[in-house]
Amino acid sequence: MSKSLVTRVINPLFQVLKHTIRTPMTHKYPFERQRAYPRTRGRHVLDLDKCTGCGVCAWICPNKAITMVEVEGRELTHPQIDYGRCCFCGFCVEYCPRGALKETEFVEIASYDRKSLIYSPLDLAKEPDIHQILPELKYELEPAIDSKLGIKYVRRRFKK
Amino acid sequence: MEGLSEIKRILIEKFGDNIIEYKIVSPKRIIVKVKSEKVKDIASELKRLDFDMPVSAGGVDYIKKGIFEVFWIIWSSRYNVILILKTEISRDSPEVDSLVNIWKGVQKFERETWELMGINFKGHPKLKRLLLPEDWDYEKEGYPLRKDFSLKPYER
Amino acid sequence: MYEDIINQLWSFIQDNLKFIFMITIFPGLAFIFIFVIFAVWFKRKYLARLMLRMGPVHAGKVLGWLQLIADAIKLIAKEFIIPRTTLKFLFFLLPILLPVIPACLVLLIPYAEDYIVFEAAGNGLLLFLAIATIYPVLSMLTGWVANNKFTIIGALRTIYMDVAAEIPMVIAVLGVVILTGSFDFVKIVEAQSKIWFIGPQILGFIVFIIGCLGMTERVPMDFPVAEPELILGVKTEYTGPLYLLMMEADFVNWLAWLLLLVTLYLGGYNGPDIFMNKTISGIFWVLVKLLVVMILLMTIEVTYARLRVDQAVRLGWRILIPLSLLNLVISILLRYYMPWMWGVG
Amino acid sequence: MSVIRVEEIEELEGGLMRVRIGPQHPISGQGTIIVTTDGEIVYEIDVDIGYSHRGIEKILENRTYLQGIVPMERMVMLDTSHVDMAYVRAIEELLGIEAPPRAQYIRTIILEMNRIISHTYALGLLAESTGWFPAFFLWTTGDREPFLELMEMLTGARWSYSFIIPGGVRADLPSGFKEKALKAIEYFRERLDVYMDAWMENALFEVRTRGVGVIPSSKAIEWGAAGPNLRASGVRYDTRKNEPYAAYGELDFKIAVETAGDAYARGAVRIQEMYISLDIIQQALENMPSGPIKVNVPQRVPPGEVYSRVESARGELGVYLVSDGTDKPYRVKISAPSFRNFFLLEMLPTIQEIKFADVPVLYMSFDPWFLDADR
Repeated sequence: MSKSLVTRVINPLFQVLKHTIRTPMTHKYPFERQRAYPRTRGRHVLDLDKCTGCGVCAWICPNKAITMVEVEGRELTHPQIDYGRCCFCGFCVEYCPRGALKETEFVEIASYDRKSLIYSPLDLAKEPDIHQILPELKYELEPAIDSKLGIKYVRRRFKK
Repeated sequence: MEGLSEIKRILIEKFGDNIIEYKIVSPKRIIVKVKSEKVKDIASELKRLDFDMPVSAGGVDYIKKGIFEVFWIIWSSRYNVILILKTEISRDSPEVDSLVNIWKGVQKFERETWELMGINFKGHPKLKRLLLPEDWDYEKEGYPLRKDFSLKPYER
Repeated sequence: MYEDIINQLWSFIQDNLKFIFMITIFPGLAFIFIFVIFAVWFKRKYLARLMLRMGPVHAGKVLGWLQLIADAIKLIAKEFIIPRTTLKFLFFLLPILLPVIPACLVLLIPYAEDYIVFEAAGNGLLLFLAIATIYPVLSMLTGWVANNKFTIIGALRTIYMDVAAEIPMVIAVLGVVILTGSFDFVKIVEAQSKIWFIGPQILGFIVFIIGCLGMTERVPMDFPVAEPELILGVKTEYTGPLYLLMMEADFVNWLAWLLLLVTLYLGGYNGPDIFMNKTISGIFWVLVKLLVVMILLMTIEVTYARLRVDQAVRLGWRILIPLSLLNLVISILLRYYMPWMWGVG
Repeated sequence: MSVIRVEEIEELEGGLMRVRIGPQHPISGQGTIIVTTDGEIVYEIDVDIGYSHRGIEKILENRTYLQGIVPMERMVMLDTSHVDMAYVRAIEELLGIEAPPRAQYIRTIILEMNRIISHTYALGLLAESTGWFPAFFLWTTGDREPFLELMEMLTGARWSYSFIIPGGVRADLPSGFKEKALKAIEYFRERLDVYMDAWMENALFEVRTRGVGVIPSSKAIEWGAAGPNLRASGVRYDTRKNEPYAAYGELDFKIAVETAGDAYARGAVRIQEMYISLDIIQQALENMPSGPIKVNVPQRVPPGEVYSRVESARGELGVYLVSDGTDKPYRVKISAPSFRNFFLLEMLPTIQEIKFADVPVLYMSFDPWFLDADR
C-alpha cells in the first residue's frame, strides 16, 4: 500500500475535513447527564433495617474503606464508608449476606475536605436525589452504540 | 520435551553437584536451583544454550529459614520455554554475583531488588536509588520488601 | 490661550480625518485587536469541530464567544514571575515590542485602490520584507533573555527556522515582482486583475506557503515552539500578561503573513464589485480571502506532524530553494513571452 | 531574605546540558527523562522512575487472594483486566482448577476490548508527540468510547473492572450485549481504516517516525523488550500463542509482526493488533458456549510457586507468586512490561545517534506507563 507521495500529503487533508460534518461526541455535562447502566458502580445506599451489623463488608473491603460504627437510636453497628479510600469495586455489595448495600449510579461525591468524604450510615441511608446534586440539569441522554457514529445520544427532556 | 532433558544432561554433566535441584514443572517451565558461588558460570552456560531473553529478576525473603532466595527468569527463543534460575544466600551477608554482563536486561531488576531488599549484587554497574525517595534512610525504616519491615506507621 | 491650540488640533483632525480613521479603526488597532480575538475563538471552535468535540460553549451563552475575553482577563490577573537570572529591562521590553512589529506590517497592505495607509513610495513589498525579518530575531532574543534550558534551545531553533523558511520565500516573492515589474503593492494587485498569480506562480505559491508556516511557527514547521520537548520554546518563561502579549504577537504575525499571501497570490482586492462602491467591495474581498486561507492553514495545523529541525533545514536548502529558483526562471519566461497578460505590455 | 540553597550545578564538558523532561512537562508522564544533550544530539538518556511507587507488592502480602485483585489493578490504569488475569491465572495454576468455558470466553472479550482501549490511547499519544495537537489524538479518545460503554454495561466500571476473579467471572453478559458489541466492532473497524489513511500514511508522520530509534531483533531480545516493541523488531513472540490462556487456544488469530523495528513499525504493529482484536471479539461472541460462569474456590491456596504470563497491551506481564498455604500470598513479584520498555529507551543512544526532538517520539513509541514501572 505504498501510495504516491502526493496522495499521502493531500489525502489526510480530506480525511480531516470530512469530520466537520459529524456531530461532536462530547456533551454539556451539568446541563445534560448520561443515563448509566443497571450495573454501574457508584455511590452506595444502605438499607438500615436489613443490615445486621455483621461486618462482612468491612472485612472484604480491599482498601479498608468501611468501618463499623455505632448509630444513636439503633443498637446494632452499621457500616460507615470513607469515600476517600473506597474504589467502587463492589465487593461489599456482592458479599453482604443480607443484600443491605446497593450501588446507585451517582458518582458526584466531590467535596472540599477529607472529613466530609466520610459518609455515616445515616447519610448512606438517604437515597441521592438528582435535583439536589445537579440543579441545572435539562436533558437526559440515553447512550446508544451506533455503527455509523459510535455513540449516538437519544436526548430526552428531564422532568423536574 | 527432548530439548529440555538434553539441557539437563549438559548442565548436570558440566556442573555436577552445584545444581541442587532441576525440576521440569510443565512443558513450558523449568526451575533450576544452584549454589550461589556458581551462579555466574551456570548463567553464561545457559546463555550459550540460547536462553537469551531476561524477563524478570527478584528476591524472596524466607525469614523463618533465614535465607534470601534470589531468582532470575529467562525465556529461550529456541526452546520457547521459561527457566527460573534460583540461588539461596544467607540473610546476614546478602551478597550474590550480578548477571548484568550476561543478560543486559536484568540491570534494572537487580537495581530494584538491591534497593528494596538490600541484596548486594557484586559487579553491578549502577546501584543507585530507583524507586524510594532520596531521603529514605535504611537504619530507621529498614528495607520495605523484607518480612521484618513493620507496617505500623503506615497502617490506618 | 488654549483656544488656538485646540483650533489647530481641530483643523488638523478635519483635513486628514480619513488617515486617522485608517490608523485607529480599519487596518489599524481596532481591526488587529478584533481579528486576534476572532482568530483565537474561531481556531478553538473550528479545530474542536475537526476533533469531534464542541469547543468553548459555556462562556457568553452564544457559542462561547466570551471565552476569549475570559482568557484575557485570567491571563492579565495572573502574577508574572521574573526569573532571577534574566535582564529585567529586556525581559519586559521584548513581549511589548513583539506585537508592534507585525502590527505595522498590516498597514502596508492595500485593501482597495485608494485605501492604503502607507504606500512607501512604490516599494511597499520591500519594506514589508525588511520589517518582517526582524520578528524572528526578536523572538530569538526573548528566548535568549529568559535564560532557561528550553528557551535557549528554542532560540537556536528560531534561527534554524529563519534560515530554512525565509530565504526560499524571499526568492519566491521575487517571482511576483518580476511578473509585475515593481515592488508596489497596488501595481502587484492591478497586475492580477486578469489572472491571480496563484495560477502562473504555483511553485512560488507552494514555497511561500511553507515559508509562511515557518515564519508564523505553525505546525509543520513549528519546531521553535515544539511542545513535546520544549514546552513552549521561547515563550516558556513568560507568564501572565507577558504571555498574553507573546500569544497576541503570534496571532498578529499570522495576520500579517496571511494578508501578504492574499495580496501576492490571491489577487488582493480584485473581485466582482458587489457593494457598488469600489473600496467597500475591495475590503470585503480581502477579508473573505483572508478567512479562506485561515481555514486552510488551520486544517493543515491539525492534520500533519511536525518536522524535525534538521529535516526542515534540509527541506529548505534541498527542495525549497531550487524550487523557488525554477519559479524565477518560469516567471522570467512568462514575462518575456506574454507581457500583455499582466497588464504591463 | 532566606538564603535559597542552590545545589551545585554540575559542569558538563563540551557545552553539554542535562535537560530534565521531568514530571512537570507536557509529554512526560509521572516520571523524569534526564537527557544529556548539546541541544540537538542526545548522548545519554536516563529514566528516573519512582514518582508513583505505591509498593503494591508489599500491599498484596497483606491482602487475601480475592482482595489482592483491586490494588493489583491500580498498577496500570489503562489495562487493568490483563493485570487481573495474570494474578488470577497464577492463583488458578496453584489451585489446579480451571474456569468454566463460558467464563473463559467472557474473559477473552474483556481482555481484547481492554487491549483496544489501551492501544488507541498509545497511538493517540504517539501522534501527539509528533504533531502540535493532531485531530488523530482526539479521534482515538472519542472512538474508544463505545468500548468503554460496553465495559460499563458488562462490569459496572469504565476501567477498573475487578471482574475476573479466581474461579471465573463475577457476572454474566447482560441482555443485548452481543448486538451492541457487534455494532461497536463494525464502527471501530471502519474507523481504523480512517486512521490508516489519515495518519499512518500521512507523509509527515512517516518522515518523523520511519528509521527513528531502530532496534534490531537481536538487541530487542537481549534487552528484554516486551510486547509490540518486540514484535516490531521481527521477533514472533506472543504469549497468547506460546501459552494460550483464557479462550485463546480455541480461537484462531494471527500475530502482528513488523521487521523494521523503528517507531513507525511499533505504531503499525499496534494498529494491526487492533484489527486482530476485533476479529477475536467477533469470534468469541459468535461461538460463546453456555454454562456456569463461576467455580467456587477455597480461601487457602496450597503452598508452592508459579510464574504466570499474560500478553498485556504493553507487553508480556509476568506474576511470580510464592504462596505458603495461608489465604494471603507470601511474595508476589510482578514483572511489568513498562519496567523493561524504559530500559530500551535508556539503551538506544548506545547503538544509534538520536536527536533531541526524537526523544518524545521514541518515548511514546514504546508506550511505556510510569505507573506500570513504579508498581
